[in-house]
Amino acid sequence: MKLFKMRGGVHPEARKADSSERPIRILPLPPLLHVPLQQHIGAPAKPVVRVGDKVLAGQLVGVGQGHVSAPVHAPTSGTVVAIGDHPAPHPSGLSAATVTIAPDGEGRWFEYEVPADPFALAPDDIAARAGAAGIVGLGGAAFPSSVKLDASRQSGVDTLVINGGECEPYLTCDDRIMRERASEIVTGIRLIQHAVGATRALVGIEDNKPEALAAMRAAAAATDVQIRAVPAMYPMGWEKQMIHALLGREVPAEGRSADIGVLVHNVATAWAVQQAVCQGRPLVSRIVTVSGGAVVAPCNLEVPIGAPVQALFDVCGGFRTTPARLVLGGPMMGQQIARTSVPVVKGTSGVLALTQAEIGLTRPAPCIRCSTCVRACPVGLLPLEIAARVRSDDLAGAVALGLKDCIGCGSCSYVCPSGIPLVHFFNYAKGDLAAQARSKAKQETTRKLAAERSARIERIAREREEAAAARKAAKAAKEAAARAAATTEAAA
Amino acid sequence: MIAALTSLTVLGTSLGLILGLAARFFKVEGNPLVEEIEALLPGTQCGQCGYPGCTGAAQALANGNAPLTLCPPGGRAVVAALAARLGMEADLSGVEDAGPRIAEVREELCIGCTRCYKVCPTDAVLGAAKHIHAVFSEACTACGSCVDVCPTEAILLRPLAPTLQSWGWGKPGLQPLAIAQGMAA
Amino acid sequence: MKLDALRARLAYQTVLLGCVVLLTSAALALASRATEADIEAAAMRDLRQSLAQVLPGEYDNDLLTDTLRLDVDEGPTVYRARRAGRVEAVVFQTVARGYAGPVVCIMGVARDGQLLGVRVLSHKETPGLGDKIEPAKDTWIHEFEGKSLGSPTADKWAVKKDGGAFDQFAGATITPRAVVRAVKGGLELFARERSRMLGEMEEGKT
Amino acid sequence: MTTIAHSPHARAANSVSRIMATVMLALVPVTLFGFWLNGWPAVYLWTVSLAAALVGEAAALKFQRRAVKPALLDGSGVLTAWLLALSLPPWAPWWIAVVGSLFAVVIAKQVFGGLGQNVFNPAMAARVMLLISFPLEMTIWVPPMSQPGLLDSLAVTFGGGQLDAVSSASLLGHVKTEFSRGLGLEQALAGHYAPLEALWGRRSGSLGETSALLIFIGGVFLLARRTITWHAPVAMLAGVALPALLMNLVAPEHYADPVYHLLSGGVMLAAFFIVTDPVTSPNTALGQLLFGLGCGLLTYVIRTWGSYPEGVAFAVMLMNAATPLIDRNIKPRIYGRTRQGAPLMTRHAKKDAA
Amino acid sequence: MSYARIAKDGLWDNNVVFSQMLALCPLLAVTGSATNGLGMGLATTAVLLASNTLISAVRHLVSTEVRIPVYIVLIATLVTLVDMGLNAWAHELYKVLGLFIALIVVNCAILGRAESFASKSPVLHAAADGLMMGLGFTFALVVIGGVREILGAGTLFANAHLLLGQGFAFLELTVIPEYRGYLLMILPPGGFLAVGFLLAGKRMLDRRLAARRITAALSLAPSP
Amino acid sequence: MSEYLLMLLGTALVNNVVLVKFLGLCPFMGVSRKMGGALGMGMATTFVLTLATAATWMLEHWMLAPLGIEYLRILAFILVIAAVVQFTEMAIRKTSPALYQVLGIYLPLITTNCAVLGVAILNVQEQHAFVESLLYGFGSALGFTLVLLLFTGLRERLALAQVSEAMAGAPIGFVTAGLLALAFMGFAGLA
Ligand SMILES: Cc1cc2nc3c(=O)[nH]c(=O)nc-3n(C[C@H](O)[C@H](O)[C@H](O)COP(=O)(O)O)c2cc1C
Ligand SMILES: Cc1cc2nc3c(=O)[nH]c(=O)nc-3n(C[C@H](O)[C@H](O)[C@H](O)COP(=O)(O)O)c2cc1C
Ligand SMILES: Cc1cc2nc3c(=O)[nH]c(=O)nc-3n(C[C@H](O)[C@H](O)[C@H](O)COP(=O)(O)O)c2cc1C
Ligand SMILES: Cc1cc2nc3c(=O)[nH]c(=O)nc-3n(C[C@H](O)[C@H](O)[C@H](O)CO)c2cc1C
Ligand code: SF4
Ligand code: SF4
Ligand code: SF4
Ligand code: SF4
Ligand code: FES
Repeated sequence: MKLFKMRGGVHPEARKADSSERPIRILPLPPLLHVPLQQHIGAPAKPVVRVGDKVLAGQLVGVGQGHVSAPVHAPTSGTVVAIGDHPAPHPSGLSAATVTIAPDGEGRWFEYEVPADPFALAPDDIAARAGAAGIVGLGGAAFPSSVKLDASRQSGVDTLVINGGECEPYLTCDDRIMRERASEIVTGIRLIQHAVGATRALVGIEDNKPEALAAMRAAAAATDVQIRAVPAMYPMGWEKQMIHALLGREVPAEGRSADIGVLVHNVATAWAVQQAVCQGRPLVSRIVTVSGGAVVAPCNLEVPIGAPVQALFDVCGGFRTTPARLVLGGPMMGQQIARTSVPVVKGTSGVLALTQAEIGLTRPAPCIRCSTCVRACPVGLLPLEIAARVRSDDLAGAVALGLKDCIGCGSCSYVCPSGIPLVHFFNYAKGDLAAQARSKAKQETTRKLAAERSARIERIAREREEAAAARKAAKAAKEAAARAAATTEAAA
Repeated sequence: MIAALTSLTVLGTSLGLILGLAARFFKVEGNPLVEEIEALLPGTQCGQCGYPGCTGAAQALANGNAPLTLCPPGGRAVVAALAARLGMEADLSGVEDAGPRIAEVREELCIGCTRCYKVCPTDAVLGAAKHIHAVFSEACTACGSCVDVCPTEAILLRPLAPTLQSWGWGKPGLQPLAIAQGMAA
Repeated sequence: MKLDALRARLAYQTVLLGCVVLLTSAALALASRATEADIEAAAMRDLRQSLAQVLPGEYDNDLLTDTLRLDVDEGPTVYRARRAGRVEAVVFQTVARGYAGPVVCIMGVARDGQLLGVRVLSHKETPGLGDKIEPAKDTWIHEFEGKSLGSPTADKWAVKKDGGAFDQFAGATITPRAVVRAVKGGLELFARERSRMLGEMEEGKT
Repeated sequence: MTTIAHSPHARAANSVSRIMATVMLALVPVTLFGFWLNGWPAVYLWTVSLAAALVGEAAALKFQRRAVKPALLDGSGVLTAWLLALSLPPWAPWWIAVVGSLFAVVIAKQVFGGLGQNVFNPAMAARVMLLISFPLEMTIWVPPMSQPGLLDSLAVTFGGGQLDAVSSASLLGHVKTEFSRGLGLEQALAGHYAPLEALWGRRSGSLGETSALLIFIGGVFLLARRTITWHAPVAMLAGVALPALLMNLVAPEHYADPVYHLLSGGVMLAAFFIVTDPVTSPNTALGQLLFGLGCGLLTYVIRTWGSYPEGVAFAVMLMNAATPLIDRNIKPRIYGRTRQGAPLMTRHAKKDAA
Repeated sequence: MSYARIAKDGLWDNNVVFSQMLALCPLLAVTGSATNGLGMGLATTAVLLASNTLISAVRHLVSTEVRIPVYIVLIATLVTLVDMGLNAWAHELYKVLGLFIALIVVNCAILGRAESFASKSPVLHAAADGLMMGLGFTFALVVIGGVREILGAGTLFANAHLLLGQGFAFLELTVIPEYRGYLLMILPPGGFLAVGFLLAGKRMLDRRLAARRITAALSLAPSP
Repeated sequence: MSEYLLMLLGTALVNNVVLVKFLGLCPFMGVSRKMGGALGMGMATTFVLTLATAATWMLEHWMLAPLGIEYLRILAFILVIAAVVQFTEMAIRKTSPALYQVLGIYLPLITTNCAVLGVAILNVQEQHAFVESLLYGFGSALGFTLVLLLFTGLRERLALAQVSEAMAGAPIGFVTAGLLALAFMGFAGLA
């Protein structure tokens, strides 16, 4: 079996053993669940329940609006106690529209129709069911899966790649789900393959997860789903890296994997598709890794969406020491949060409580142009040059060097001996560019409005003038007529 | 002496002739730059720059008589675009980017005089005579014209609060990022 | 304004530039007339001064007009100094290959083959190292005065490092070595062409 | 208010000072060997260089109102002075070291904004400056193992004086002198050069040009620690050796063989410690190859046809000047793009085009 | 524009070298010593004064198409006149300043002043501007020459008598006795370094002066 | 042939117009902030300098020398150079707006680039034949372009560096030029 050589990448300390050896536990229901209406890329969902409504587990509480969006469901049965702003799991600390549910503890499920033979369903029906179940990519980007499935089917993909890379340190949720729920995942994979009409399905798993590899191989033995080991390195889980490692194909810049006939989904997404199609269960919970040096007993939990992060730490025995940093996701790309009251959402793969020793050096020194970052970048960028331009506000220069191709993987910052927050520079610049684009779009609108207004004012003025002229003419005509009448009269 | 004078004079005369002819022959009309620059300006003709609308501003810029930072509604984006087009280095430090703002009508003060409705260059003020006016946020450029004409000071320019969509990371090393105020749990 | 209309005319450019050039070149021509003689005199003075440095003593002819060009290859121009019609000394140029390029020297040789003086006209040696050949920086160049081919003997016409009689500079042997060799070459040239340089053939004829 | 840090929330265990310390460690063997070979004056000179660099750097930082301590502690100034000291004639007077170190850390480095901001290699800039300003002091060498006592050594370094008595020439200087006397290569080298001796280092020269072997060992250590990559060193050695081989084949009586060129002068030190300076060299592998090659070629050209006996420092500075141009034009290919930066053709686009 | 303003511009605020960054070639080439700088400066001042006056006088006659040739021909004539005069009557100085007399023609500053000031100003203003710009340039040359000479050779105004006559021999100073010389400063690189550091020095001085002016203004303002 | 090559190298590197001869410094300092501009200036100078050396050579040998009016040399040379420059500018502006964008604004600056006149005069002084003159002019222009490009690269990098306020911009530019001149001294003795 051929694997293709990759460039760039780093080898951070994995720290996975802390949590990978404990089976997945179910998180006890917390007193309140805060379910944000936007947990995905795209437009937020619109609430369809009111305060005081009783809801069942899996019942729709928000419908997606527009093309790229996803619905939101109640994680358990209970009462809607509030619809309003609640702190979002986001580094800004800002709030977002959230439906708060008080569980009744009964866990009664809303009944969805379950097909007898899921593989008999039409491909677009599978995508529709995944969409109705609110499934978004669980690999991190949280992109609505039905959109991806539909688009892939229409553009025609030949290969389905299932991403079991899980290259982020600490995180083991994909590892555990592959060990414990391999057959469901394989079914999910086959469903997705069926939904997009792919001729083959490959699962790429990093070779540092032998148990997961074994479990998946066993589950896939009777099917034509192929399980492949890929070398462990960060960011092997980046879909383009995974595609390159498995297939040797390169996705064009500014394009998507579908452009080269590949669809990529995460293993947990495949499991969620199986749940939705075969069990009629919408996406209302996910596996979350709780880990970090400050946590007493790291482990993986199955968590209802909306559970506050604090509840997860509590189940894991609380903190050993005061954590220096709380992080949602992995240490390489995850986001720091300031409070433990924020909820777990569909895209939350892990919650980490890190100590200062784990975070490492923070005080930045000047760049010594050692080009370690250049060697680490999997995209082939020059992080030091881009950052220098961003620092001196030369955004155009940064873009010319490929700022927009940066995937924000953090490899460069990780290896930089000077501790320069390179990715921070890039994301600051990307935010600034986005703001500029927004204001430009707005400028276009205003320009149009201003033009319309001046046209209108001109028209009104013209009409007024014309009216005046007409009046004058009429008056003149009348007078003339009057005069004529007078003369005729006089003549008469 | 004679040779010197004649030869140099002939040289000078012929070069003068050539240059004169060349100037005539190679004459270039108009300045396409002005139009290009005008396309970069917001086009609201609000006059805050001190020129009679964006065309005047564009002309001044093309002649190099105006700073890149002349247009307040354009903010940093316009400065950057102008700098790129004119190949100049923009000094962004002087540009006050108060962040996105929007006009807001305080209903308790509005008397429905329609003056703001008449001046708004983008038709962002809605309402009719004797009725309370409101601002259509998508169209408001925060130019402030309405603020100036309102007889009861009912219109204010209010900063737009950041949302999850508009929020962005601050520049590292300059402003250590802080949690939005009033949210500390 | 009338001038404006005029300025736009094609002929105007032509006439303007022509006039300006005419006037300016006339001015220069006049100035050149006025200064010509002085400039020439100044140039003569320059040359005479440098010749005088290697020709101590009084001579009664004008060296600048009493020259001879040897027809040996690349032969230098020889300036002759006479007293009472007899050539008492000659001055000519010699070029050494120094550390960083040619070192151009002039040397004055008396009738009897004794060196009257050597001066460096131009060189590219390293300042602070090789430039001690300039009399302004060091007295080394005066070492040559009074020397001749016989004294010191031919094998001593070298720097001390090479077993000769002349000093070198600490850390810079190349420059003095080259100058010594060039001066020796000049003396040898004089010895070979002595009679022609001194104009003895002509004298003999008369 | 809690400040929120951007990802990543982990860092590799490395730092600037650790890198600098590694390089210094690699320099220890050759430095100690040089001390042994040249005696106490070399020790004094080395000490004065380092001290002057520290003082100069601190003063420059103070003057610019910048933080002094972190900049001094990163070790880059010390390393610069160390490399400069390795390139000086070991018995040079103390003020040579002072002027050189100050020029290196103040003018060639701090004036540009300090560590990482300079465009020319500070040690090499200082070495070139010293050579053209004080050619006398910079071209006087001593025979190996002429070791004065502790006190006499003080007189050598601090007293200023009677060096002529012991002066000798470095190999390259000697050969250049002999050439200018019109001697052939063979005569010039006779009794002055034996490859084996050049390799282990018992000969005249600066601390950093005597033992090619110990420098090589230090370089291999740095390679093993991944402090440097192989590209620039190998390219530099090739840049010297290839033209030397070619010219030696064409006219062996005039042009020395590659081994002579590799083992003499500053080539070894430069290849492993100087062209690898991260700050002033290109930041891609291909760029570093070009940079090293350029340094090697220029070194050979200046040595062979120029007026200076050794060209390493000039060559490094010239290539430093070309580094921004190299970096501008040689960039890694971005994933999903052609070398020119256009997106790769997709299946669909290809179909459309067809 | 007042004459005081013109003087201040020429000497400091808008100094040819320190602010406009023009006339750099003669600046670097002849500032190996203060004396050479002084000579070059004075020659340039003479040309600047004459050219500004002349060009201002004929400015109404000149049309845009041949503007630059006409100006530069006038300047060239003046320079040639100076060249001839020096060669004939001040030959020693002529030898020192050599090629650079000819290059006064293209000394960018002269055409620069012609274009930006003389061609738009009345004759007297233009003359004053020429004089002040010239003196400012001379000042810069002497300062840079002085710095390079002191650091490079330890002397100041060496050989001034060749330039100004024996009466000025008293200017010749040995600043650092027994100095062995710092060649760098006399060689080309030293010229660049000296100009760079002097520019930075002027900038710091200007900033300090501005700060002092502000504090002075504040202390004058009536306290609330 | 190799003689000509050596001459080209000699003028471009060893006796570099900017760093060794001190000619053309104003554009060297003024147009070295952005690579595009520097490239334009380099190309424009190369074009004009080569053309001007040819024109002035003819002027010298066919007019000034035969008539014995060498004292009008500066006048005649500068006149021709100015005319060449201005003509080139007008022609490019009309015929190729794109090229004008690149070169246009730099062309007038060349009239006052003393390298052009300086090289023309040096050519006369060194009594070069026609082809040598052309090579000398072209080599000098190459040398000018080379150091201008190197220097621009360095300055672009310095624009991103954290140079202290007092040194930023022109002062650090001069210091860099000084170190560059130091480096070029290494070419001494070649050719
Ligand atoms: C047709 C189609 C359109 C997509 N549009 C987007 C999009 O606009 N934004 C986005 O982030 N991902 C979009 N995706 C999903 C991406 O291809 C990718 O899976 C997702 O960005 C997450 O990838 P990553 O986490 O490796 O970056 C789309 C996928 C398909 C198939
Ligand atoms: C740097 C980086 C690392 C990633 N690592 C993983 C990973 O380890 N596992 C994973 O499933 N997705 C990972 N992703 C996301 C994938 O690129 C891709 O979005 C995902 O596999 C698509 O599947 P989904 O739509 O089911 O989430 C990573 C993305 C990036 C940019
Ligand atoms: C920068 C430099 C400049 C030099 N300049 C000269 C010079 O001008 N004249 C000279 O004879 N040697 C010069 N040399 C050559 C050396 O000093 C050479 O080693 C010396 O001439 C050999 O002489 P020695 O036998 O006295 O050591 C120079 C060497 C260097 C490195
Ligand atoms: C591998 C390596 C090589 C170095 N080489 C040099 C050098 O040649 N010269 C120098 O001044 N500093 C050198 N340094 C130190 C440091 O990069 C130098 O002080 C910076 O150039 C100052 O900004 C080196 C550092 C490393 C890690
Ligand atoms: S890793 Fe850090 S120090 Fe090294 S080049 Fe990149 S940004 Fe600079
Ligand atoms: S964060 Fe961006 S620049 Fe840094 S390594 Fe990842 S892709 Fe490259
Ligand atoms: S301020 Fe801006 S938007 Fe308003 S008129 Fe001037 S240029 Fe146009
Ligand atoms: S500020 Fe007022 S006038 Fe200006 S756009 Fe907004 S609403 Fe209209
Ligand atoms: S003085 Fe030479 S270019 Fe300005």
